[in-house]
Amino acid sequence: MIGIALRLALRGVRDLAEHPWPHTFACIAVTLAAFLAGLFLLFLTNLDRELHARHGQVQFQVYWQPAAELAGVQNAWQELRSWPGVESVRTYTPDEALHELTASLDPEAELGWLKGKSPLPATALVSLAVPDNDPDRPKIVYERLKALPDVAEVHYNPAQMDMARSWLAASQRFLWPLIGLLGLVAGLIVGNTIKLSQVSRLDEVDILRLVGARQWYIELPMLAGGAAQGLAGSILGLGLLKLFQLGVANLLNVPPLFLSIEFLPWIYALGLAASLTLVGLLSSWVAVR
Amino acid sequence: MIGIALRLALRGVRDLAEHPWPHTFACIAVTLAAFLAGLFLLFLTNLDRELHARHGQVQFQVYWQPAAELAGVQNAWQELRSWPGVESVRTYTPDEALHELTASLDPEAELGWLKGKSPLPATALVSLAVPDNDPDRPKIVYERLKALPDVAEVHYNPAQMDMARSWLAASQRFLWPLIGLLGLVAGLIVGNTIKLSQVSRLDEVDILRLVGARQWYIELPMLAGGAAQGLAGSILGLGLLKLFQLGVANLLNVPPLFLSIEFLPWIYALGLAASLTLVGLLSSWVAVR
Amino acid sequence: MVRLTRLSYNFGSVWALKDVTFNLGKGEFLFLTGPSGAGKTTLLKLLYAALPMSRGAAEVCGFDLARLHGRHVSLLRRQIGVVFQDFKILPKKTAFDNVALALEVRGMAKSLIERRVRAVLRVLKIEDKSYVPCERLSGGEQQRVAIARSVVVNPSLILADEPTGNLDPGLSRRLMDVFKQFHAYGTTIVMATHNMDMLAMVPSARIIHLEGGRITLDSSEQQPPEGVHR
Amino acid sequence: MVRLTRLSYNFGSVWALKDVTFNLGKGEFLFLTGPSGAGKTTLLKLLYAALPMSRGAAEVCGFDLARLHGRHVSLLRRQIGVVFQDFKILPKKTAFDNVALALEVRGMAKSLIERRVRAVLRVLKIEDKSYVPCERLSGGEQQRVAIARSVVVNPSLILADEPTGNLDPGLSRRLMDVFKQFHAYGTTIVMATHNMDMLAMVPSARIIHLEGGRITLDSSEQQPPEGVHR
Ligand SMILES: Nc1ncnc2c1ncn2[C@@H]1O[C@H](COP(=O)(O)OP(=O)(O)OP(=O)(O)O)[C@@H](O)[C@H]1O
Ligand SMILES: Nc1ncnc2c1ncn2[C@@H]1O[C@H](COP(=O)(O)OP(=O)(O)OP(=O)(O)O)[C@@H](O)[C@H]1O
Ligand SMILES: [Mg+2]
Ligand SMILES: [Mg+2]
Repeated sequence: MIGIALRLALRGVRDLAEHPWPHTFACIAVTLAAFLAGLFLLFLTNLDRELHARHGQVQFQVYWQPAAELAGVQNAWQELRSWPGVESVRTYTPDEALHELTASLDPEAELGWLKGKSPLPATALVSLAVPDNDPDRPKIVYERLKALPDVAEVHYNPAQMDMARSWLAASQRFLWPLIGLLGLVAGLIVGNTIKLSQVSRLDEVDILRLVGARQWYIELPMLAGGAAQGLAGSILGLGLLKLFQLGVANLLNVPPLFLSIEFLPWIYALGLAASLTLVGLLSSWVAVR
Repeated sequence: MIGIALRLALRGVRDLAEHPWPHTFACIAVTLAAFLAGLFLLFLTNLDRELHARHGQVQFQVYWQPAAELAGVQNAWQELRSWPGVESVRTYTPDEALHELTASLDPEAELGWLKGKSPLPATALVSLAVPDNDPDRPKIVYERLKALPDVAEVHYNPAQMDMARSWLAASQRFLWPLIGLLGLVAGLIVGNTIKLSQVSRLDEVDILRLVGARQWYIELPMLAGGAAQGLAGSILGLGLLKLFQLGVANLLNVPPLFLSIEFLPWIYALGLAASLTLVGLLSSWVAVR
Repeated sequence: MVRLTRLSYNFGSVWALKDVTFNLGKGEFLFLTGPSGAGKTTLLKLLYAALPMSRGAAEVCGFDLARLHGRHVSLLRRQIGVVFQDFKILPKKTAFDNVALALEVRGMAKSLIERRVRAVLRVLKIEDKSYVPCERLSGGEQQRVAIARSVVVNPSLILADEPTGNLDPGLSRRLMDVFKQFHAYGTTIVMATHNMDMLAMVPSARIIHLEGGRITLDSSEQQPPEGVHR
Repeated sequence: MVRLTRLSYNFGSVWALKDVTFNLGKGEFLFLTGPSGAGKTTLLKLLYAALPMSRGAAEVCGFDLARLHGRHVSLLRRQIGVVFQDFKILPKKTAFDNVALALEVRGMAKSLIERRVRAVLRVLKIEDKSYVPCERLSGGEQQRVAIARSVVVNPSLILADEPTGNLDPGLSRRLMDVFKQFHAYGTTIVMATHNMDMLAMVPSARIIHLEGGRITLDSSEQQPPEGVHR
């Protein structure tokens, strides 16, 4: 029984060669649909990752009093880095701050004479990750920063905090529906195309019926053929996508964007291939009926 | 001559009805490919617009001396708004600044007793648009801001400036190739599908040849049919896209994201429809050969 | 084997068969004649359930056609060998594969299939074209493939629709020999034909002449309708 | 009208025609006979340029087939009416449209097309099926549509491949009458057939018998090759 089923399935795949053109075209179309869907997914996942990385955090700008002892400040910096949630601390001594500021305005300015006499305070830019389950953390950290010795001011943009939260909420709300829509569209394209290519085999189905074949004897090879096309197409499409990703991976990874484009999480890729295969199977089934 | 050509073209469109299934499937597939391509374009154009809007500008934070006369400062604010390239100016009197700061930290704080005694300086947040053809504008504006009477400090983030410029450069470098790639893929899907559906008419082509039809007599109806499918599919696809856009237009347009999703620029939509129609035409031509 | 009672069939407003009634016993040889469009093909199609029953009653190989569906259709068809007027062979498959198909569908073992298909192709003189795709065969060769597929399954009922249309007189005679041989072993045969020479080759055969969907002549009419032929 | 000199044709290793040489004058009526697979269809296909010339020389209606390409193919075909062994009609189009197609391709005016198609369909007794899609016609009706399409264009050469395979004797006789009428008006006719009754119906016709791709009998052999028939 299983032997026969296997033989029939194999035959279905082999028989694709009997109508090479329709099935080649179909396979190309499936490949491209898979590629397009994958590209979209790639885009979305990378964007989401990037936005999470950029917005899921809050930055505090901490100003020390100009009169503060540099050694004490540097101790504080050291301590800061070990606080929970603190992802990075960028620090500027008064001289560094001055250098940074003026250099950015006029790279050729001669600043040696200002050394040690900077009018700017020592500052630190503290990046804090905001986990979904601890929305109060920024407030606590703000209080702690203010309580540090010699700290004059702590700035932070409360809107940024809200932004992070809304992005997270929005992406949760829209990313999955969007992926669903995408899958639906890609699935419909693939299904249509495979159904279209199976039309060339309907004569065969007719004849098989007329010589007394059972329904499953007719269907199994067609289903196997359709699934094979879906699978082959989606593997090729994902291959193309990988090549594309390798090609562009580091194109945007230049200062100051630092956007490195990563491949789809493998579970997405697997899901894509599996669902296109299923679509191929189903649409063949519809075609035979 | 033109009459005959027109009649043949019309017949080509009419004859689609003779193989309703392949052509319906093809039309659906074209619709979906157009929709998917349009969706991608929509995404890209909106993202680009958004990023241009957010990054194509530089913000200066101007601090007046705490001792400055408020009336003079307010005059300066008025003047600022008329400077070339200045898009918005958000101003804070010392009291407002204090209120803003404390309110964001502890909305319930009672601040009446601080009125008029704010330790903070008057500040203005100046947003400046940076046109591609005037990269030096931020520097000039910076100098002008510093030269305003009673201005203590002008902060600005030089990295932001670089970011804006790199985004512009990157989008110029990648957006069009990406759109081109997208067009190619959508075109291939559409072309393939239409070619596939025209396979069902190859018998007809054969017979026409055998009864002595000229090449153009055979080709014209096929080309017209293919073009009609491409056009119909892309119009339907764009219609779907418009519906989608109307559905989601204001979903993200909530504080603080303020992302309103706009439809494709009409020139893009027109280009999409035109190129898919062309693709339909060409792939029919390939199918007849 | 076949019992038809007031069988009628219409395509829309066209009545292709009207009140056709006859019984056919096991082992009978029946020629269906009649002008083009008389309804011969329609009658054969009804017999192997390629058209749905609409009016009247029909029993074929013990199956009541009016209450036949699903897998019973395929069971009925497995007892019947059909030569289609338009051949209905798969153009991309070889002659051998086309003939073997009818056996594969019945789940026969590969080696047995091989032997039987070869034998049938040899009898019909197309063994040298066994491995040529059917689209590359001449009209007569294709017709022989169709005939081979109908007889290879050792059916208890053969329905042949104009099986000699593309055959030369020599091959037609050979085909009739094959059919007569099956007939001798007890197979029931119904053959629709325009070729009057064929009728002469089976003098014992019954002849039913259709015209406009009605039986206008039945060579067994003298006998009681449900008589010796059962 | 037709001059063939040592014409040979092979499908891969199969030689379907070998050294076929004959001349056919304007207004001749030729029967091509021979067993199935003899090469009759192949010969006809070469004559209307559906197969490329490979060896030998051939001239049809003043066109040299070896140097024929592009639009000349369609010009040649417009002088020829062909009845294909497998009909080659469009199944989805009506009988009328199928026949009209041959005239439309030649750019004829609509009203004239209408008149001529009707007339031809009437002669072949399928005027009542004029507006039925061809896939719904019986075998013989389809064959008559194919015949109608070949003669409706008033060709100077008619090539008919087994045109009576699905016709009853009455219709076959009528077809021969139509062909004889065209013949009387000077049309050259080549008809491949297995039906020996047809031969008897045109006693003046020339008969060429093919076997294994070679001419084994030419009823005009006694006469000089380029003689009275031109
Ligand atoms: N699918 C169909 N739809 C509509 N009419 C049909 C269909 N099939 C057959 N007919 C009509 O039914 C009548 C009988 O057709 P049938 O095929 O049974 O004739 P037949 O006796 O086999 O003729 P032939 O000898 O030409 O094959 C014809 O008039 C035909 O046009
Ligand atoms: N496309 C093809 N490819 C390969 N072989 C072919 C092809 N067409 C025909 N043949 C072979 O060429 C030979 C002659 O075929 P042809 O169709 O000319 O025969 P025919 O005389 O018309 O026979 P019939 O009376 O059966 O129609 C046959 O052996 C056939 O198998
Ligand atoms: Mg029939
Ligand atoms: Mg032939």
